[in-house]
Amino acid sequence: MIQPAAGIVVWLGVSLVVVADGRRGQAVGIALSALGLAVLAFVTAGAVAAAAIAAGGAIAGARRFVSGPAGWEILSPGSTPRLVLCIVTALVAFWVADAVTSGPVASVRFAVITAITLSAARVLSTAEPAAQLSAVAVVAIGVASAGAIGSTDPAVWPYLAGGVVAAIVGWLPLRSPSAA
Amino acid sequence: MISLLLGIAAHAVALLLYPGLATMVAFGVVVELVWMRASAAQVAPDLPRRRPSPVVGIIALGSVVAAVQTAAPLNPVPGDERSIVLAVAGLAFTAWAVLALTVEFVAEPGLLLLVQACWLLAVLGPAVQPESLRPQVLGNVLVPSLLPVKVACAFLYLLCLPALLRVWPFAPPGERRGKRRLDAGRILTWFPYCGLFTTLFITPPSDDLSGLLRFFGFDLLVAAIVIGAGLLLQWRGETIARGIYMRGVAPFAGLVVVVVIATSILMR
Amino acid sequence: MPPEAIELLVIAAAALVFAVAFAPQAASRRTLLVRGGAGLAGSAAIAAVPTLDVALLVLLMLGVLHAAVAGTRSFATRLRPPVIAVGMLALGLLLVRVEAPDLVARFGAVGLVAGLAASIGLLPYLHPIEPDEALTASPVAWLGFIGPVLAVVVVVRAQGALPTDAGGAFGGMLVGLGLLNMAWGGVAAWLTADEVAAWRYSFVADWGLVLCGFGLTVADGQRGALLVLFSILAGRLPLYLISRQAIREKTTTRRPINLVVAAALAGSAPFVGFGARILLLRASTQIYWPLALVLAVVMLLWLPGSLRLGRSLGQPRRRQALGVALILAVNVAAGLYPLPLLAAARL
Amino acid sequence: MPSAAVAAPIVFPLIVAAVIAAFGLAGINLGRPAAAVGAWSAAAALLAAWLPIRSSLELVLGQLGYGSALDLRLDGVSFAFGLLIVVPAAVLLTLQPRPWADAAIALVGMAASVAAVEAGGVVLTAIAGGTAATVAVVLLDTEDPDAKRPSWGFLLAAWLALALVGVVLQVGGGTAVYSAVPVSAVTAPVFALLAAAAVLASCLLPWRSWPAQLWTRPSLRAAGITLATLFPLGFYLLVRAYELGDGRYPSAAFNIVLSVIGLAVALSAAARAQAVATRRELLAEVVPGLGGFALTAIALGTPLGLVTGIVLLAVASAFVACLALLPDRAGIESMVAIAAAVGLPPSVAFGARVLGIEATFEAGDFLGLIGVAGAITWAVWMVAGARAIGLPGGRGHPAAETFPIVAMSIALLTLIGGPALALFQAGFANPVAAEVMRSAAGTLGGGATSIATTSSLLPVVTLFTPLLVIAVAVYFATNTRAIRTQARPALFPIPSAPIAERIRIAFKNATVPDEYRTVFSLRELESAAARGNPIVWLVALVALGFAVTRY
Repeated sequence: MIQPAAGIVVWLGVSLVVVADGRRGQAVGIALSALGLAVLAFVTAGAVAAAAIAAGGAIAGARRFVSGPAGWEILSPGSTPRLVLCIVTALVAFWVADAVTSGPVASVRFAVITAITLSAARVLSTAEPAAQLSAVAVVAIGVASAGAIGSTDPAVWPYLAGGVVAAIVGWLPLRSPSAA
Repeated sequence: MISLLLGIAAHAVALLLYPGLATMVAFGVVVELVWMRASAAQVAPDLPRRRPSPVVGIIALGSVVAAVQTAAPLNPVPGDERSIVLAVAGLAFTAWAVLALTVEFVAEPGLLLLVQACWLLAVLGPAVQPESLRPQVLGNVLVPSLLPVKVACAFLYLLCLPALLRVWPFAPPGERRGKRRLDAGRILTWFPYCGLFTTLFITPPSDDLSGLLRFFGFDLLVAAIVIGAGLLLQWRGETIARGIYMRGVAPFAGLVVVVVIATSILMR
Repeated sequence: MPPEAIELLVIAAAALVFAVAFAPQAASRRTLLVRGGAGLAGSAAIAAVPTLDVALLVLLMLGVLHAAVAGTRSFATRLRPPVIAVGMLALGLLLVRVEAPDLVARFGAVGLVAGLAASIGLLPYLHPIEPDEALTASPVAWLGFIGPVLAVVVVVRAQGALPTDAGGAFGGMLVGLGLLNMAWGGVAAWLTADEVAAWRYSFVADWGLVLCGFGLTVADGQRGALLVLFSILAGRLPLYLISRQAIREKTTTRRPINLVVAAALAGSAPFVGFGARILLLRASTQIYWPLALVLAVVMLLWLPGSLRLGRSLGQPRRRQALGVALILAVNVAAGLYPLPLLAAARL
Repeated sequence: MPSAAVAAPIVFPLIVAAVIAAFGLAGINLGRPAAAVGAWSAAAALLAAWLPIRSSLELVLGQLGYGSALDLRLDGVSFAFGLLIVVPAAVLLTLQPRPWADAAIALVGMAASVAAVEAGGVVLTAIAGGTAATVAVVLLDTEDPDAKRPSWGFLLAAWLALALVGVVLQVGGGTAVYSAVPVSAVTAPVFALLAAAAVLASCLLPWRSWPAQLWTRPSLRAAGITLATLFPLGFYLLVRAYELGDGRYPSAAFNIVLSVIGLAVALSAAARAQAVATRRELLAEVVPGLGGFALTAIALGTPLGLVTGIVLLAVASAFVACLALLPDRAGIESMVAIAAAVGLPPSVAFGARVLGIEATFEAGDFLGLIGVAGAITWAVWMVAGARAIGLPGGRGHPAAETFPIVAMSIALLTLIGGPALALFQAGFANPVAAEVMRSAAGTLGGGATSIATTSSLLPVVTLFTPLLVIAVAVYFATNTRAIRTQARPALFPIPSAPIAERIRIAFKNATVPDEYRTVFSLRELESAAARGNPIVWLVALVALGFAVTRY
C-alpha cells in the first residue's frame, strides 16, 4: 500500500512543479517528488539510496524555497493545459506501468514515467529558469530511480548521482544572454 | 633482314609504280580527259607551277595507300597484307586535303561529308558479317544470303562516287569565277575509287594478262558509270543533285544498315 | 569503459590542447581551457561511470552547466535539448528493461535513438544556433566535442541492453536517421545562408555517417563510425575553430589551402574521411548492398558544402597556418593508415 | 630485383616533392631541375624494376585498416600505365617553369597516380586514384582559381564508386586484389559500377568535359599534368577489369555498351572539332577524341582491341605533353601536330586507328558496325584537322611555357613512328594483354615488323617505311605557304548544343508554383527544423514510434 501511495505522491509533487509558477509551490513539488521517490528507493534499493534521493530533493527544494519568483502561484491563469497534461500523463503512465508492462514494483514505473515526462514537459513549456531547474532536479532523481527497474539488486550509484545532481543544479549561477 | 628489305622494296614498287602512283596517274589522266571532254568543260592545262600545293601531295599519299590494297593482278603486295580499312582511311583523307588550304575550294562540304559516310558504309558494310577485312576475301563472297548486302553496298558505293570524285554539279566558291582546270587531285583518285569497287564487289581476277584486262576493264566500266552519272547530275542541276543525296542516298544508306544488321542476324 | 570511448577521450583532449594552442584570439584561450576542460571531464565521467543511468545524470549535469555559461541564446533555450534528451534516453531505457511485449522494447529503442539525436543536436532535434555565440556555448560543443564520447557510450551500452528484436529496430532507426542527417546536413551546409549554420550542418552530415556506422551492426560499421568521429574531433572541429575569425570578419578566400581544407572536410582521399567512407560502404555491403549504393550517392552531397566551408576558413596565417597544416597532416596520416586508431579501439 | 623496387616510382617523386617544399618554405625555389629529377626518377625506377625481369613484382606491407593490405604490384599493366602517366608529366615538369609549390603538388599527384596503377587491389587503387584527383584539383586551383577545372563531384563519384566496387568484391569474393578475385564475384552489377567509375574517372562522356576544357585555360602548366595523371586512370580500370573477369567482362553487352560510349566520345569530340573557331580549340579535342577511340578498342574484349587501345592511349599521352608545349601560332609545329593527331599515314595514330577498326570487325557479331561508325568518326576528324590547319591560332598561353621544337618533335615522333608500331606494340602493349587476357593473348603475333590480326597482316615496316619516304618527299616538294588563315564555317552544327542550352534555360526558369512555394522552400524548411520547436520534436518522436511498429 505504501508503494502506490508513494507513486501518487511523486505524481502530486511533479504535478505541483508543473502547475506552480512561484518558488514555494515548486519547492513543495520537489520535496513531494523526492519524498515519494525516496520511499520507493528505500523499497527497491535500500536506505542509502533513499537517503541520497531524499537529501538531493531536500536540498533542491530548500534552494528553490529561497530563490525564484515569490509566492505559490499554483494554477495561475493559463495553466489549464498543464493541469490537463498532468492528468493525462498520470492516466497513460498508469496504463503503461500496470497494464502494458509487468514485473515487480509497478509504482516505481509509474513514478519514474510521470516524474520524467512531466518534468521534461515543464522544461519545454517555460522560459523561467527557476521552474526549469526545479524540473531538472526532479528529472535527476527520476532518472536515478529508473535504475531500479529491471534489476533485482540495483546499485546505489545512480541514486547518489541523482541526489547530487538534484542538489547542485539549483545553485548554479545563471547569466543573461549576451553576445560572444 | 633481307626479307624485310625485299618487303620494303616490294611495297615501294607497289606504292610508286603498280598499282600505286604511276598506275593511278595513267588511269586517272585517261579518265579525267574523258570526263573533261564529256562534260564539255573549257580545260586549261594546269601545268606544274614552281612547287605543287600540299593538297596534291596529301591526296597522292592517301591514294597510294588505297591503290595498293586493291586486288589488281600482279600486285606486289601479298594478299594477306591488304586491308580495306587501309584503303578507306587513305581515300578518306583525299576528300578533305583541299580544305586545309582554304574553304573556297570545297563545294558543299557538309553534303560531301554525308556522302563520305555513306561511302564508308558501302565499303565496310560487306565486312561486318564475314568478319574479314581482306579485299579479295570480300570480293570472293558469293554466299547467297550475303548477296543482298553486297548488292546494296555496291549500289550505294556507285551512288556516292560522283560526289567523292566531285563530278557532281556543285562547284566550289573559288572555282566558280575562273576557268576550270585539270584537277590533279581527281586524277589521283579515279583509280583507287574504281579499283576498290572492282576489288570489293567483283570476283578477284587471276594474276595474268586476262585478269589484268578484266580488272582494268571493270575499273573503266565503273569510271564510265561515274562519268555518266556525273553528266546526268550536271544536266539536272544542283537542286536535283542535292535532293538525290539528301533524300535519296542518305535514306538508302539507312536501309543498307538495316540490311547489314538483318543479314548478320540471319547468319548467326 | 569502452576502449573506443577512451580513444575518443584522448583525441578530444588533444583537440582541446590544439584549440588552446591555435585559437585565433588570445583572450578566448582561458575560456576555452576552462570550458573545454569541463566538457572533457564530463565526457570522461560519461565514459567512466558504471551504468548508463549514471551517464545520463552526468549528461544532465553537463547540459545544465552548458546552458549556464554565457551565450547569446537564453538559458531556457539551451537547457531544453539536453533535458529532453536525458528524458527520452531514460524512458527508453525504462521501456527496454521492463517485462513487456517486444513492441515496448522497440519503443524503448525509439527513446534511445531520439535521445541520442537530441543530446548531440541532430535531426530532428537540432539545437537552435546563433551565429555570434561562442564556440563553447554553441551547439557545436555538443556536436564536435562532447557528442563523440557520449554517442559511443550510449550506443555501446544500449546495444548491450536491447533484446534482439529491439536491437534490430535500434540499428534500423540509426541508419534511417543517419541517412536523413547526411542528406539534410549535406544540402543545408551548401545552401543555408549563414556560415556558422553551414558549419553546424556539416557536423550534422558527419554525424549521419556515424549513426549509419553504429546502425550497421557489423565491425566495419563501428570502425567507420570511429574514423568519422576521429575526423570530427581532429579535423572538422579544429578547422571550425580556426575559421571562426574569418567568419566573423566575413572573409572568404579561394586559395589552395581552402581547397585542401575543403577536400579534408568532404572526405576526399587521402584524408581520413575517405577511409571512413570505405569502411561504411563495406559494412553496408555486408548488410544490404543497395544501401551501400544509396550511401555512396548521398556521400557526394558533402562536396558543395565543403567547398563553401573551405573558403570560409579565410587565409590562415602564422600559427593558424601551422595549425591547419597539422590538422591536415594528421587527417592524411589517419586516412592512409587507420589501423593504429582502430587497433587502439580494439576494432 | 628486390620487391621494394616496386615502391620506388611512388617514393622517389614524393621525396623530391618534400625536398622541394622544404626548400620552398625556406625561400629557395629549386625549380625545374628538381622537379625533373623527381619525375624522371619515377620513370627510371619503373624501367629499372620492370625491364630486367619483365614479370610481376609484388610488395606487400601489411594491413592498412580497411580490409586491404598495402599491396603494390608492378606488372605489364602497371608498367605501361605508369609510363603513360610519368613520361608526359616528366617532360612538362622538366621544361615548363612553375612555382615550387606547383612543382611539389604536381609530383605528389604523379606519385598518387602511379600508386593507383601499382596498387594490388581495387580499394587501394580507389584511395590512390582519389588522392590523385584531389591533388589535381588543388593543383589546377593553385594555378588559376578562375579557370576551368574538372568537376570535383565527378571525380569523387568515380573513386567512391570504385571504392564501393572494392568493398563489394571484398565482401562477396573475399578479396579485392586484382589477381585473386574470384571470377564469380565480378557480377554484372559490380562490373557496371566499375565501368561507371572508369568512365567518370577519365570523364569519357559524349559532351565537352574537362579533358577538353582544360586546354582552354590561360596557362597549360597544370592542365598538362592533370591530363597526364588523371586521364589514363579510367582506362586502367577497364583494362584491369579483364584481369578480374579472367580475360573478359561479365557480359558481352558491356563490351558493346562501352565500345559505343567510346565511339560517342570520339564522335562528339570530332563533331565539336569540326566546328571550332580556333586551332587551340581543335587541339583541345584531340585527347578526348583519342580517348574515345581507345575506349572503343579496349572495350572490344579482344587482345587486338586491347593492345590497340593501349597504343592509342600512348599517342594520347604523347599529345598531352605535345599540346601543353605547343604555341598557339601558325606554323609547321601546329601543322605537324594536327597531321599526327588526325592520323595522317603513316603515323602511329593512323596505324592504331586502322587496327582499332579492324579489331571491331574481327570481334564478331555487330561490333563491325561500330567499326563502320569508327571510320566515319575518323573521317570527321580528318575534316576537322584539315579545316583547323587554316584557322586562327586562338588565345596564346605564356611564351615561357611553350617549347615549339619539343612539341613538334613529339608530334613528329608519332608521325614518323608508324613503322615502329609493331615493335612498340610488342614491347609495350602486348605485355598488358598477356597480363589480363592470359588465355587469349597468344593470338597476338606478327613480331617486330608487322601486326597480325585474325584476317590479315598489317606490314607496318614494309608498308609504312616507303610511305614515310613518300610523305617526306611530299613535304619537301610542296609549298605550305599556300595555306590561308581564315575563319571557316562549321560543316554542320552540333545538335547537342542547342538542346543543352534549352535544357539549361528550362532549368533556370523552372519555378515552384506559388501555392507550393512554402512547402518547397528549403530555407523555410531549414529554419523550421533548426528552431528547436517542441512540437516538431514531438512529431518526430511519434513518427519514429510509428515507424518502429512497421519494422
